[in-house]
Amino acid sequence: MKVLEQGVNPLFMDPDPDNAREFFQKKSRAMTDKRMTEKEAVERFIPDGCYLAIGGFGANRIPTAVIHEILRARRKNMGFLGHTSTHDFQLLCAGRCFDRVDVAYIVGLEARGLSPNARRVMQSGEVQATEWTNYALTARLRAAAEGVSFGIIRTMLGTDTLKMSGGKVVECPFTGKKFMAVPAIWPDVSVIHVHEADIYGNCHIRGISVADLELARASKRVIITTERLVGSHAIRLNPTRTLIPYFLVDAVIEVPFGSYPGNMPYEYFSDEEHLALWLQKEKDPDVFEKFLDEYIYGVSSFEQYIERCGGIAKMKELRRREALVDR
Amino acid sequence: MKVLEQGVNPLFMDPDPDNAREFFQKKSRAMTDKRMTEKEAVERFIPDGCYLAIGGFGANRIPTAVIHEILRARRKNMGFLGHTSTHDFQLLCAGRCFDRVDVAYIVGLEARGLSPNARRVMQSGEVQATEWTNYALTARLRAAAEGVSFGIIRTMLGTDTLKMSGGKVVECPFTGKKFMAVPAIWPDVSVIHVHEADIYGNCHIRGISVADLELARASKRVIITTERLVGSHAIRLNPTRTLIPYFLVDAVIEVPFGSYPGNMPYEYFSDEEHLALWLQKEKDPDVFEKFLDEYIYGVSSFEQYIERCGGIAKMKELRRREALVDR
Amino acid sequence: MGQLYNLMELMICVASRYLEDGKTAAVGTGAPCAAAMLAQKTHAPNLVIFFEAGGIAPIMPEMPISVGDSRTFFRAVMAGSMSDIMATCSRGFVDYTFLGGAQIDKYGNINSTVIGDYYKPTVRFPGSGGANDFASLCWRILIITVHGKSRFVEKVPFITSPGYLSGPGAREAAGLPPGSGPYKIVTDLAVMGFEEKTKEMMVESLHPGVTLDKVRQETGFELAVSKFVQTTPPPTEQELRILRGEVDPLRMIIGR
Amino acid sequence: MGQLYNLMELMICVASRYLEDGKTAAVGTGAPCAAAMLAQKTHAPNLVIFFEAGGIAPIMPEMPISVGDSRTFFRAVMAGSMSDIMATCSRGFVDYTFLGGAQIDKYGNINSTVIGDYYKPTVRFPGSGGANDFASLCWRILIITVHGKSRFVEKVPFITSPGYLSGPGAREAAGLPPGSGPYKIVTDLAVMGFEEKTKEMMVESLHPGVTLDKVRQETGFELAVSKFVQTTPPPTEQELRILRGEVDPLRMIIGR
Repeated sequence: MKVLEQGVNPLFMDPDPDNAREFFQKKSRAMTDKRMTEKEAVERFIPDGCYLAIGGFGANRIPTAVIHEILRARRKNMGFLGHTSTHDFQLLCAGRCFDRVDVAYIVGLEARGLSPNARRVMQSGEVQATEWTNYALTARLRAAAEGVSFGIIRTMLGTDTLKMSGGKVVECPFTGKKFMAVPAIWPDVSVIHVHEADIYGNCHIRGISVADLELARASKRVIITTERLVGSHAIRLNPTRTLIPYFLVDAVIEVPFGSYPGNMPYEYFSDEEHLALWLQKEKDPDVFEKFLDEYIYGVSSFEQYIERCGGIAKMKELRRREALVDR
Repeated sequence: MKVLEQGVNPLFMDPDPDNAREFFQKKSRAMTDKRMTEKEAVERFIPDGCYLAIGGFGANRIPTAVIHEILRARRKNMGFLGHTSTHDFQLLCAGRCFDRVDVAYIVGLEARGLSPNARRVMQSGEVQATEWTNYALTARLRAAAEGVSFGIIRTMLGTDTLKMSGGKVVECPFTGKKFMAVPAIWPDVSVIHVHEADIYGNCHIRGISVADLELARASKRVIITTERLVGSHAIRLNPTRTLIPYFLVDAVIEVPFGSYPGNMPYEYFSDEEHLALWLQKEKDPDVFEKFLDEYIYGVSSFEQYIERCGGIAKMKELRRREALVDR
Repeated sequence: MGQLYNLMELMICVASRYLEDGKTAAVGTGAPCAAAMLAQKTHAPNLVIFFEAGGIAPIMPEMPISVGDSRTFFRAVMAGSMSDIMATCSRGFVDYTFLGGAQIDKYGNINSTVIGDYYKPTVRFPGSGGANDFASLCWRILIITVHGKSRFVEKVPFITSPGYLSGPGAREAAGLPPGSGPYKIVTDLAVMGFEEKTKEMMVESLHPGVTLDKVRQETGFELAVSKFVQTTPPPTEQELRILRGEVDPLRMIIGR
Repeated sequence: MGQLYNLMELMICVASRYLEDGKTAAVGTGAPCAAAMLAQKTHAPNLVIFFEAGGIAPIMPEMPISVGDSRTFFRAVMAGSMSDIMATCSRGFVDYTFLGGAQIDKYGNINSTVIGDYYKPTVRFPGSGGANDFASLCWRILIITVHGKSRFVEKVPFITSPGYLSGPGAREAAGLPPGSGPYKIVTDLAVMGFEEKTKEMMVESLHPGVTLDKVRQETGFELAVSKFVQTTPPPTEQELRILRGEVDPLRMIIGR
């Protein structure tokens, strides 16, 4: 395939679908009880150096409990898919967990501002980056989900985002027009927070799915955290709702308020005060270190973290915020 | 893009995404009441010679009322997307409506057997055909839905299906491996039967969506027939369920039992006796002609067709079959 | 023997034995679906069934008549889309597929498109449907068909779905996923596999009362024969009871 | 004048006027979203808003803080996926997009990635996010940003999202969809469009009390000037009342 132009930065993962097929051929299709704790899941499926992806959208429907556990387990030298990442990226930067990242959106928290610590990390030159866009990374996951080595899109063209990427510009064999070819990516492991799952890993998500349909299919291992476990009959009663089927999933962890301090659609809103506190504490590295000890390293479980952040009273307040009562 | 091998048959539609963009730029995004009759919809959106696609799966969730109207309107020289087509194809062959067809599955009715009349039509040499597979046609619609000129799959390779297609074998720019490139297809018009729609065309489908998500997005015009109309609040109350958003849709027609004699999941089962009657009557062209007059040409509306097929008593029986009572 | 079971029952029972427990299978309607359902109710309760139109792991109350009818996702784990099912096969998640076809050749290539000139065919068949896709993407291809000289030909006039194409290495050279290909062919006379080196069809077991000569008479090409040809174990009482009583009580398939 | 409205209010009100009724717009959070919501509540009640994470045509009870938070699909027509939203833009269904950015040059190219060496940047910004995608796929690009010599540069050191790239014909040559590109830039000083032939940024209207010299002082390159430079009509009482009372009562954006 004639390549007209290409990015200069490295691919962190192998784009060969046959290597992925070999892995998936061996993956169990058995409908077994996959419940475990965050600790077990990180222990078994998130080793040092693996390439990680996080579901949801930065500070919306994120698997906070598992990310905290990754920090407590002191994971290092990981690769990360910086796709629509905000608080998740901020957390992993706090733990200095990764040394390479595919970038679409990082260091920012959208309307909230930029993360001082994440910028320190990315400006240190210690993290290898390859540049993409949100759609380009979605398309890379989509190609992987389709079991092919590349996908075709019309973005990145003509920009430095392309020059600093690992993508290639190709000519369409039917129209002769230029398109962007982006390589498939099969992350070693992804962690996705959902509304409901059964013990086998069949999942429901309410509201936008962002790129989680593609992510769950592209990932070699999938860890699910769920607001609540439901019986399998609840899945089979309405199979139209299933977004992630069980055979993709390796671990299921029930974590109520699991997206806190992020927003969980239809459940609770984000804790903007707490997220603002992060940005403030990050300004001074020493202050930030104490902050991390207080909220993550010095905490034994996600439940304890919730307690330190205001416990059930705070959760009730965030539920009210989300429900938009009186509107 | 280096082409290693390619099919010899023609593309019936233009694969250039910029021509599709020009059309879609002009398409109205207004949320207006799109209700009309089958007659009006065929009159306005399904002219002689246009390229048509039908949603659902052959004899499951098909828009029978509109297909009957296409026959009564004596439409000719159309193009057809023969994707998972069974009774829909059988109907259009009965009306001799098309002269070119992209073939994935035609002339058959799955476990029910083959259509004698459809075979006569396809063996006459009067219909131009280009060969594909079900996934290849889904991928062509998917590429169109993504606004690019081609899609990448790993099927058709090495076969005569490829030789008699309009596809091309290309080399992956990342792995050097061979893949099948299939051209995007934007049908002029598609007709899709759904469970619920509002007057603007926002649609719910229960059960498998087959390729209708891709089809609705790829088609320049979309005609919806729906088992029932629902208020817009029913759509906005649970936007997660919306599969087809209103701005893709040009016409909304409420047609209870609209998939008859096909199956409508969760509503009514297919009328196997009636479908068997078709295969039997088709054996003798003269007998078949009378049969068509009795059930389609001599009938003024879909309601009247339902009456001739047993009316409400038959519908109740098919509901019972579908509901699997006592199981 | 004929009194104990008919040939369709024999084919379905024998075919079902090749589906392992805990594996995934993409099946069509008719005999393949019956074989998969029988396997679930006997030795492979954890067999996961996929249908091309979107159904995943249904609890089928009866035989579907279409791969897209409501039975194919009744109480299923997921009612998805064709795109998702085919993508799942493409990723290597589906272990078996189960196909039929008008004609088959010694490399397991299937014709279900035309006989005669493509542009003015003597006989037009449905075409690939999802068969070419499954035969390209699933790991192991199983085929159920009745034997006969006109069906088992040296080279099919039209390759709709890929077997081993022109022989060893041909699938890989064409770009098809390595390690995939035809596995077993179950007919009314015998079970055939494929010779490791040549990729040619090879008789592995003869059904009760069937001779190798009979199979050769009904085959349009030179059949290889395994060193260890066996007699196919006939359907067990349990297999027949479940097939007739639970899988196909309306005799939609076994009544043919 | 300054007492009647602040500069953020001015930018939002002016920007909102460029969104036509019955069109579609893909917007981000902050000022762009405020402008779109204001347009809906004034002259463009049928403006259809898309959010990159999947929300389509929500009835927003308040300003979203994230393009993926629950407000972006509250009582929406559809809560879909990023893939579907971007594909919809790619098909040509989205008329406007609304972007910000750290730096912009005379061809409307935006930098939101780095300042300094890419591999050891002086300043690391978030990167494209969905901005490059929207700037590539939507028909008309609107930009809201504050004026300043360091923001308005001759050539951005890093093109994150495409404007007219190197000038006339460059977008098409790169493979971007014909007919798309930067449309208007609204700052705290003026509104700029792009000169038809040269595709260079051109002053079209000056905000009340702002001189052309002032704009030039705050711009790092030679600005073209329209033959028909006007004075930007100031925010109307109605615009301000709705912006303050209904769009951003918590002053999340206009309070900055």
